[in-house]
Amino acid sequence: MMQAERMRIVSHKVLAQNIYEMTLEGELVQHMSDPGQFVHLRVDEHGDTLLRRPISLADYDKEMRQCTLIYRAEGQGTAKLAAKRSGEGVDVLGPLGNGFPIPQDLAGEQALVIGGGVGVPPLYNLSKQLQACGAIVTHVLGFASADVAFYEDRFKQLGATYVATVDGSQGKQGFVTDILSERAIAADRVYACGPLPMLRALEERYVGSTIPLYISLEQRMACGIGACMACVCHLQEDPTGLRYKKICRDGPVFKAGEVVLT
Amino acid sequence: MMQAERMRIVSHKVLAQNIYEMTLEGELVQHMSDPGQFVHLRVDEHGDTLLRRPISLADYDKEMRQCTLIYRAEGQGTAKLAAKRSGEGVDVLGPLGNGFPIPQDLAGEQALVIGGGVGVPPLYNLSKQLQACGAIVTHVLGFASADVAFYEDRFKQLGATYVATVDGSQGKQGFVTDILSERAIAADRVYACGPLPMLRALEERYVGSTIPLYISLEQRMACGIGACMACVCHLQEDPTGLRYKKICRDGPVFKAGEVVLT
Amino acid sequence: MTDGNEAVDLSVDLPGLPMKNPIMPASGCFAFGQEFAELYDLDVLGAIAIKAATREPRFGNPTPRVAETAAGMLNAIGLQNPGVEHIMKEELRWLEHYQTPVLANIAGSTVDDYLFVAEQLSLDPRVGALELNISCPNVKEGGIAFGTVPDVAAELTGKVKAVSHLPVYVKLSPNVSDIVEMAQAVEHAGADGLSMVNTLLGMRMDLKTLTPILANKMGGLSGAAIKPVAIRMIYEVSQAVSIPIIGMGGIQSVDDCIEFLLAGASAVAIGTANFTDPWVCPNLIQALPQRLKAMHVTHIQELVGRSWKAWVTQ
Amino acid sequence: MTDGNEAVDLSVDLPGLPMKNPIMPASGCFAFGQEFAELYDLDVLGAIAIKAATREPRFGNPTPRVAETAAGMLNAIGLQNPGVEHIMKEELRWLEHYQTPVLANIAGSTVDDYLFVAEQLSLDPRVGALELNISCPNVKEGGIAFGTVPDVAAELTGKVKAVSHLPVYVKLSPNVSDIVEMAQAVEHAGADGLSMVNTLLGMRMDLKTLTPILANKMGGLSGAAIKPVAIRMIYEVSQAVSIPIIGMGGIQSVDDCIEFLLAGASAVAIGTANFTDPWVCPNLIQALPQRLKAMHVTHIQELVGRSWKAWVTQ
Ligand SMILES: Cc1cc2nc3c(=O)[nH]c(=O)nc-3n(C[C@H](O)[C@H](O)[C@H](O)COP(=O)(O)OP(=O)(O)OC[C@H]3O[C@@H](n4cnc5c(N)ncnc54)[C@H](O)[C@@H]3O)c2cc1C
Ligand SMILES: Cc1cc2nc3c(=O)[nH]c(=O)nc-3n(C[C@H](O)[C@H](O)[C@H](O)COP(=O)(O)OP(=O)(O)OC[C@H]3O[C@@H](n4cnc5c(N)ncnc54)[C@H](O)[C@@H]3O)c2cc1C
Ligand SMILES: Cc1cc2nc3c(=O)[nH]c(=O)nc-3n(C[C@H](O)[C@H](O)[C@H](O)COP(=O)(O)O)c2cc1C
Ligand SMILES: Cc1cc2nc3c(=O)[nH]c(=O)nc-3n(C[C@H](O)[C@H](O)[C@H](O)COP(=O)(O)O)c2cc1C
Ligand code: FES
Ligand code: FES
Repeated sequence: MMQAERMRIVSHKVLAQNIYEMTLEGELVQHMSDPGQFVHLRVDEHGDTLLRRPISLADYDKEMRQCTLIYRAEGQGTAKLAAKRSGEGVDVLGPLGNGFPIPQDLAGEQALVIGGGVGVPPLYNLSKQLQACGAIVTHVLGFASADVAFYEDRFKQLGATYVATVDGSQGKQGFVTDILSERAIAADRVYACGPLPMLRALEERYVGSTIPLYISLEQRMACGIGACMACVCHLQEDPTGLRYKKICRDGPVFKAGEVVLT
Repeated sequence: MMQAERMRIVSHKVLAQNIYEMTLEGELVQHMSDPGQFVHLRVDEHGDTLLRRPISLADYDKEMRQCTLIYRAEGQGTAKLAAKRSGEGVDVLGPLGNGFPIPQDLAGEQALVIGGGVGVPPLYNLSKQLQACGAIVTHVLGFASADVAFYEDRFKQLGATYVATVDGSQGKQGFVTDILSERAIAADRVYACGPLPMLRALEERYVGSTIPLYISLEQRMACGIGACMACVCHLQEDPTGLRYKKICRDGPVFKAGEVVLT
Repeated sequence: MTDGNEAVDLSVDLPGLPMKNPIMPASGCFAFGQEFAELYDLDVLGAIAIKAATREPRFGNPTPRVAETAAGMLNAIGLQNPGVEHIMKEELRWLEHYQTPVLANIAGSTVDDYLFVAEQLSLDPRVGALELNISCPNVKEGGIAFGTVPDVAAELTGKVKAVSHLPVYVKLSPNVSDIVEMAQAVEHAGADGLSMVNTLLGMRMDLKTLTPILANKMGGLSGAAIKPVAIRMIYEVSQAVSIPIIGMGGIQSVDDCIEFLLAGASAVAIGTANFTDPWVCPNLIQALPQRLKAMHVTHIQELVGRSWKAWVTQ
Repeated sequence: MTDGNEAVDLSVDLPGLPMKNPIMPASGCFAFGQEFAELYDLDVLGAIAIKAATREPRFGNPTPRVAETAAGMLNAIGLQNPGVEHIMKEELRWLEHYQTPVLANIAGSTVDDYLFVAEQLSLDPRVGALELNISCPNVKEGGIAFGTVPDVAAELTGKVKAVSHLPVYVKLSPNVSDIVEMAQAVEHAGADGLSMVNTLLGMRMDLKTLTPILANKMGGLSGAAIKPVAIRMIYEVSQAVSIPIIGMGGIQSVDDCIEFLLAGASAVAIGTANFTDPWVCPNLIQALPQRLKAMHVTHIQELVGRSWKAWVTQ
């Protein structure tokens, strides 16, 4: 059940260049059910930023009543978010959307988790949960450069972790797909979040295979709750072109092949 | 010389209901020359409040590089100002305008200082300077009620001080003009700041007499520096109706009788 | 006006819409209510304006469909909706759980489209009144003349009146040189009320791609940014017509509602603010009586057009 | 476009206004420059648009003349100015201390008024071009048709062209149904350039007095709130005319300037932002080269209309 709450910032720090990690505390955490869900943040209570900002749950802990967000301060709204300090409150709407599906028992199964840039955050709690369900998790993470890379160590604690950077400043030089092409990483299921070209390349690789691929999508949103129709996408199998899914409510996680990537 | 500076809030406290006292520190204080001048505050650096807010100097101290403002948090802009904490910076433009004229030597002269509501603040430093120049200062201050009254004690330290409140909860019940009518307060010069009806009543009383009256005016402003023509007022002696003064630049203090009160 | 001890009467009786308070969500910003029904009881609302219905289902425009602007947003949804048939079978059936009157918004690219949808919706007992959206800036084919040429708007209004027994509100576009002329034309053609305003046509550029942010290039500007334009138009029109106005455009607070009433609106609709705060409508409805009491107002209707009704007794 | 090592060329050669950079203050937001000359050297500016001149001196509207709105402001100054004679004798004389080209804004209520002022100002060597303000929303007598009826605007433009050897920019009102029609009409009548946009007509209510905040009731809305409307209009018009556009409406930042250029403006003017930050013009001029370098732009003119010029080589 979604709700709105003034959550308290319990920690807020810089992880990498323009990348922030914010931990929030509040009741809302009790309603979180899956990694891949997101919260919708009001960055500005009396200002000129009317729209909320969608940010994925990077992690959450119901006992501590805390959740962690990792975001890139890029535009006006996230810059305002970055200016907030520990102790302040933030107006949070959530949890929203449907996250990554995790079967109860994954004992001995190989899960491959692939992320790019600020698509990496939701994969952290996902990987934790996959591991808790018994899966052997391998991570392939891509960043632009070492300056903006984060959480490699954390992921390493959960399973084998390969990093690619576009400029070669950390891990392998290239894209996550280069790592996949180079190494035959065994996978019974694949989870991914990142830029569209990456998701398209993964669709090509896995859709039609026996390995299920789940992807998390982004779109510019207004309401975040399914009322405004800002965030729709077409269905792949739809000759009429009229059927659609709302990324905010039906997603943001979809089984690859279900919706058209735009 | 006016300048813009990010001044630091060294103290910020509640004086009375919705009345705040803010002390700012910075170089800008060196340029302050007269009580009655004002500063133009940007309350919101990345928000939807585009216009600055004009607030009078209640006091300033060049040695300490500090100035004090007293303001009522009423609308959106002053509410944002009230939310700022000690240690934060505020974007200040100033000092602006021309203040109250104070002759060098006032030894033995009687100065009468009359204020209403948030018109009282600029009179505090005025009274200090009058006293420093040797004048015997009497204050007549009006407030809506005891809840919103402030600085009576401070004024008492500078001279005799009479307070009126509309509801009678502090001092005499009534208006400042009731005090003036009741007591024959000797005055060689009169200074006033407050609501229009008060200023009009004082004009009636003193204009045409031998006692000079100086009044400080308010008007909705945009630029504060004389460029936008928002704050003009007509001249009293002007058959053409075309001549004007800009309150921000030519005022806010005028000799009573010079401009038309609107 | 009063001392503030009696209860405040918030009710507004508009043609087809007996409202217990003057606040409704604006069309397109509330879908058909389901998402908000999970958050609060829709029966607290004065009325509900549902999303535009068209003859055929529409997917709408490609994404991105929204962009942010200073104190506002642009949208180019493009009237996505499941078509009038589905709306009647599903959405309006579901709305039978609630008593709140429904204002059904209609869009189209031809007169026939409008008439078809109006006829259909008029058969539905759940619909209290029709709202002709002659002003949607986000649809390419035809359409624009309905919102900007008085004769065209008047003709459409007259024809819809002829096929429907329901009161008809015409939703005016602010993108015109003379809003009074538009309003008078549709009043003359039989409109029972006006909704004002729809969005201002606007645009933003993406500095990375060097092209417009919206896939549709242009979109409708809504939110606080347009409030002064809406208030001005309502002020002008309310003095020139004798049908009631539902006011909208950037309303976020109780004081905003009151500004619209003072300008001449009889009721108000809340659009974009639902996206910032999904509970905004019930919150405003709850806060309104206290604010009115502080202003010594007992019947909210005392405020309607107050800014220009110099003759109102105080 | 380039690797970013060369210097960036900011110059723009507009009719009558050889600008070393694309930034000027907007008319009415800079008076005649004196106040700002105390703060910085006016010669850093690309040009200066001075406050509207009328035939006779004008006091303008009663106060309050400004009100604040979300991300914007309303003004109803009412063209206060000392009259063209005084402006030439005093203000333009004083501006001889500077080299920056001057764009002289002209307002009036009759064609004769405009012609008189245009003729006078054309005699002044300090004036580089004329800007016809056919769109001031704050003046009651006549005037409004100049800004909303294409034929009327075109006739005025043609007549001014006939009495002046100077390039003429027409400043368009955004309060119209069809901005392209207006732009084409004045282009056809001989306009050398366009200034877009003037303010949107708006209004605010005072909840204490229950009446409009502005003494003039309505005023012109400016500031960030109107930026998307201005960009949209410039985008439409720049594709439909072949004369250059000076873009304005809510510009506050370097990125805002670039959005206007992408939409199709050749230069930009800064209005309301001067009130928030009196140094905004020199600050933007200083910050522009670095931002352009980061975008790999060497000549600022590469950006003009880039959002619709699909054919531009990258
Ligand atoms: C479901 C979901 C989960 C996300 N999770 C994360 C995350 O965990 N970490 C992270 O760094 N980013 C995440 N994003 C992207 C993040 O929402 C945008 O980067 C952010 O909204 C940009 O806001 P801004 O103020 O920086 O930019 P501005 O340019 O000021 O934003 C203007 C408008 O555009 C929208 N917008 C701009 N870029 C994007 C984008 N890439 N995706 C969606 N909307 C955008 C904003 O929401 C806002 O409405 C997520 C997006 C979605 C849809
Ligand atoms: C020269 C001068 C000196 C002043 N000194 C003081 C002072 O020392 N202490 C104090 O409490 N107040 C003072 N004021 C009044 C103060 O500027 C306003 O109360 C304040 O601007 C209101 O802002 P707001 O955000 O509360 O209201 P809002 O309603 O949000 O303001 C909206 C707009 O209206 C303007 N405005 C609203 N009320 C007034 C007003 N009474 N006068 C001028 N502009 C107004 C604001 O500046 C702003 O542009 C002074 C005004 C002037 C002109
Ligand atoms: C996302 C969105 C969708 C809209 N869809 C419709 C619609 O279908 N029909 C209609 O008449 N108006 C539509 N509007 C306009 C609103 O009903 C309203 O007139 C406008 O947004 C101004 O109000 P606001 O500023 O409170 O949003 C839409 C507005 C938005 C923001
Ligand atoms: C206080 C004020 C006075 C103005 N006076 C004039 C004027 O005299 N002539 C004119 O053509 N435009 C005038 N304008 C309009 C501006 O030049 C500009 O077109 C408009 O404000 C939009 O730009 P902005 O949002 O950057 O302010 C005035 C605007 C303001 C705010
Ligand atoms: S963001 Fe509104 S429907 Fe998805
Ligand atoms: S406030 Fe601009 S001239 Fe006084």
